[in-house]
Amino acid sequence: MIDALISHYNYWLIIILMMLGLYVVVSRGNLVKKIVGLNIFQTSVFLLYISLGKVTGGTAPILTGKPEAFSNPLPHVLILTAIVVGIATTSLGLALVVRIRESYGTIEEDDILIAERSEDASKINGGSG
Amino acid sequence: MFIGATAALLVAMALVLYRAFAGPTLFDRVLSANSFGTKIVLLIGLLGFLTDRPEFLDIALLYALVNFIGTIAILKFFRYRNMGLSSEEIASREDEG
Amino acid sequence: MTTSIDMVLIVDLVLLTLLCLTALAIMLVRHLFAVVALTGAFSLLSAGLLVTLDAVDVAFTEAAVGAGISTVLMLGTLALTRRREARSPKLSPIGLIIIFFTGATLIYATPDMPKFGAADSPGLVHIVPSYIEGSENDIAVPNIVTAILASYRGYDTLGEVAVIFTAGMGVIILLGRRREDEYGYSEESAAFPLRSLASDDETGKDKS
Amino acid sequence: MNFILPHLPVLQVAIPLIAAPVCVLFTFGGHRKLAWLFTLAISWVCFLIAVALLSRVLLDTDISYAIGNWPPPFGIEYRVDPINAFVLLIISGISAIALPFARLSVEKEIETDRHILFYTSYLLCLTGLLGVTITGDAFNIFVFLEISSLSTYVLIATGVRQNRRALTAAYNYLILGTIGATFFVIGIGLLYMVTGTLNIGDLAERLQPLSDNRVVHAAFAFIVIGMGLKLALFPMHVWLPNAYTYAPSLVTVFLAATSTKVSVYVLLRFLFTAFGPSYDFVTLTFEFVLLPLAIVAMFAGSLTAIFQTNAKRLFAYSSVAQLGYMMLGVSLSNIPGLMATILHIFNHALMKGALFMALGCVMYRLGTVSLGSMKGLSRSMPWTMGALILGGLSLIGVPGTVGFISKWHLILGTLEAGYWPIAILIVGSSLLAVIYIWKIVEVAYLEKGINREEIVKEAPISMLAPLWVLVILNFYFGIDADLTTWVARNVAETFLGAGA
Amino acid sequence: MRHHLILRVVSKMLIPFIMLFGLYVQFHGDFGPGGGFQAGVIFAAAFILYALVFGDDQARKVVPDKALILLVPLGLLIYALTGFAGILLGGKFLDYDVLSSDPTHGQHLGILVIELGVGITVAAVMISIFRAYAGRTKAIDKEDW
Repeated sequence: MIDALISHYNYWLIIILMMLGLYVVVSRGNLVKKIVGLNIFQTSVFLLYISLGKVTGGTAPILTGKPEAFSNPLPHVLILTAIVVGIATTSLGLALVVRIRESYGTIEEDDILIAERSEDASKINGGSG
Repeated sequence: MFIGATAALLVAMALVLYRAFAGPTLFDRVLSANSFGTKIVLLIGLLGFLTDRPEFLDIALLYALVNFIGTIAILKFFRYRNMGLSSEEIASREDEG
Repeated sequence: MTTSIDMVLIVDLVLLTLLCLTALAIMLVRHLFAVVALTGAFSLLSAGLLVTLDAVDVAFTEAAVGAGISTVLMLGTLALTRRREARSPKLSPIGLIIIFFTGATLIYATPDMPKFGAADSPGLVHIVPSYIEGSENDIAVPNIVTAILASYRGYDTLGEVAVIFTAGMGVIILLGRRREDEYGYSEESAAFPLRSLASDDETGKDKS
Repeated sequence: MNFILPHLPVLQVAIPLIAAPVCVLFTFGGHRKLAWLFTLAISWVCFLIAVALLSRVLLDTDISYAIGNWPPPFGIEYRVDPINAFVLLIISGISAIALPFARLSVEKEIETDRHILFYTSYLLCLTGLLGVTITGDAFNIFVFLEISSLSTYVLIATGVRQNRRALTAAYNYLILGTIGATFFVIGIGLLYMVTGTLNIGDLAERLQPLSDNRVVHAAFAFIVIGMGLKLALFPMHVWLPNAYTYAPSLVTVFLAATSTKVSVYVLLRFLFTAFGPSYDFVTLTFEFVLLPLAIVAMFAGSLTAIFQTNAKRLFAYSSVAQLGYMMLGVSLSNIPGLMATILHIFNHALMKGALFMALGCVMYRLGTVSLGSMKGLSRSMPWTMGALILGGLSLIGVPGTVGFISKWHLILGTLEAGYWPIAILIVGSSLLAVIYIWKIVEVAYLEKGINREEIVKEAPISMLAPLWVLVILNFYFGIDADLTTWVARNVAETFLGAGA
Repeated sequence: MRHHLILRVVSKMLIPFIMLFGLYVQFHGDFGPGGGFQAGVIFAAAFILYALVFGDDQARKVVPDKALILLVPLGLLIYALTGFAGILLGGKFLDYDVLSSDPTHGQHLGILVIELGVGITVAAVMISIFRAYAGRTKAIDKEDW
């Protein structure tokens, strides 16, 4: 048990990080904070990938001419792509937040729901509108 | 020596991080974000020596750069609450302040 | 040499712990500016961690993107929105259930994961040796990551550029300046003259 | 021609991919009409390539294309077999039919100065969906999935001119879609951790001895949940109704007909090719997770649809129910069940394409698709409403329509699996569809609305023609289903043969 | 012009070096950490710094919107056309071996060209995104801090 704990400690901490990020996404009502949560969640996945490629005593996968043990470069490549995807998502999400703020005057999920409900209500009461 | 320096850096990072969390004023946070960046730059430099890979200094260079631009962006933003000012607007607002 | 390697692992552990604490702080803090500052710190920390894990290229990117571009974008958003979360954070039962299951699934899996730092994990044995050999002989590029990124999996990178392109187009569509004068921006009422006849209309047009 | 032929798999994706940046160049001078024509031409080229690919894999063998000339487990492989050739045909076919319809609809619904970039995003969405379908590499699926998802968020948000809720719909889809995609990536990472490969064919081989490995189980769970979010499997469908309702008409047509189907395909690919029903945990998931969720989706979707007052939202909920049928077919994991799923991927694309296109025509004339505004509309727009009702009949599953074919095979599948009560439930949920289609008939044909014959005219011919092409296909493949069932049987046998 | 003198002078001195660093990262990616994406971001950072310090209108004079909308697709086109060049020269899509008579040299050439494409698109997109945010009029003026 202790052995398992020590040999996987990186994974345990990354799992905690992942849970924190996911919790911020699903529980917070602020639209900006949700995006931040998404970033944390994605970063934890990046770390998961990179951790699985780490070799103890290994070094960065750049050939130096000396025979050396390299860490696995493939996860690095995958995560480079994933980081780009992450920043693309963030920028689009934030652009949507800006537009929502301009339209609704708020970036709180609850306030948006209230605004939409009152819209629906006025539609029903107002008859043809 | 490297080990001692690394340990000191890690402690300093934790302290600075606490300041970013606790605030209380905006300037505390700006300052802590900035000095946190500096510490990461130092840490990466140290790690380069620890692992015999001096090309890590490239990364440290980029971090220092990003840190500089980030801090300017934050301060600009705090001063004008906008990042798309034209040159005249910048000049006129300076006169106000 | 052994002491220095141990040191790297200790740095790794400390940085990860700090990373978790920063995430916790981001969760608790209500001041959105503090969230941005902490997110910048979070990115730098994770980038430092990536260096200790030998992923120098990734660390390079994470610093440029996470600490640089993301911070500027978030500030830009804050300039256009509000600076403080309106409601104090409350416990969300659904969120707790979701993260409980996610975490439980991963923790269930950890015993069968290859040990952290193991040199004989399947990833290192199966395909990667040919990559290392290939980037030395066929491609003759010292940085193996570049060799894989640009050649072996160059198509993924083409997709990555397309993703960035998509995001750029998207942001321009959403936030780009309107050029009413050039095309004669037609008002919504002009586009749908019959909408007023509709008896049960949906309200709530875009007011921007 | 012989020179191009071996490169068809990569051209299928590379042509729309290179078309997207070319399309941006039309902004110089603002050639909106040219941008549309260009997109239309590219769609048809894609469609022709898809036809060529499908005929080749059906008559000949599977095609493998090594991009960059690196042999498969090392480089990225494009692998075409009957099932993904079939899905490629659906995507590009719907796009080719929907684009003639698009011009007038887009003119009206989207801000004028955004048209060219709108078509660019549309091309990127097409690229992404085609790329996800054709690739044989697990991580490449994620990259192209994100191209299609990001462009979809943008496309949905362009509906803001009708209703600002398009923005919140796009935002919610962005959050949930990203969570789904990230879960998928976690799954891929876990699989890589224990197998060391990303190529799906190689993965399937190397997973054989690992059926007891906990990491594989966790990876399986993450992939199923991630794709479940993307395909709007109940209860992860919360993003779908708003996204479909507030998106512009063209986007709704295209998404409803293709996007969720692609996610269903990816799930099928992992369930049957990478893992295979020989694993205990896969069959257990079929029986205790997918089957109950599918049945709940069938009823919850249809029941919610009945109470909707907006026609687009009504059909969006009906899509949730229809996805339930597809997942039911998957969970049976026998030949007729899987055939039903594959047939329904095709048939549902035809009927939802027709239905949302008809609503697009209504939107074009009225500016709204709420049921209240459609009172007595059959008199002023007889062709549009006729198409809507015929599409509705297909949705219910009346004999002679495509809807009947897929439901028939689904019932056969349940009977073969020995679940006869479920067969009754399928009929029951079809009756619910009768109710919501009847609501539309009632409003459009029986109620007397404002007399609008003078003002509201029938939709223009360029919108009606593609609509009726889809309606006719609904009946053509409903009466003469030999071709589709042959393909579906072929596909189902490939899957179950490969898995067993 | 009286205030921020130090910032202006320092930025003016620094920006050429940032760009030089960008070029180094762009073309040194084969040997050390870096590549087109990182270089693109660094280039964009130089422009963002310029816009922050000297004003948005000045930055628009340096890189006009029209040039940006040309550069964004250009990088992706370069990349994709390299892929098609592989087909035309008798190889597969994105096959660099056929780009030159010597496969290794072809690989080098291919990697160089596509990294350039990546760099161009990334830099142009990042500047466009920044500009889209910055060009938006401010919605609110005073609020709680």
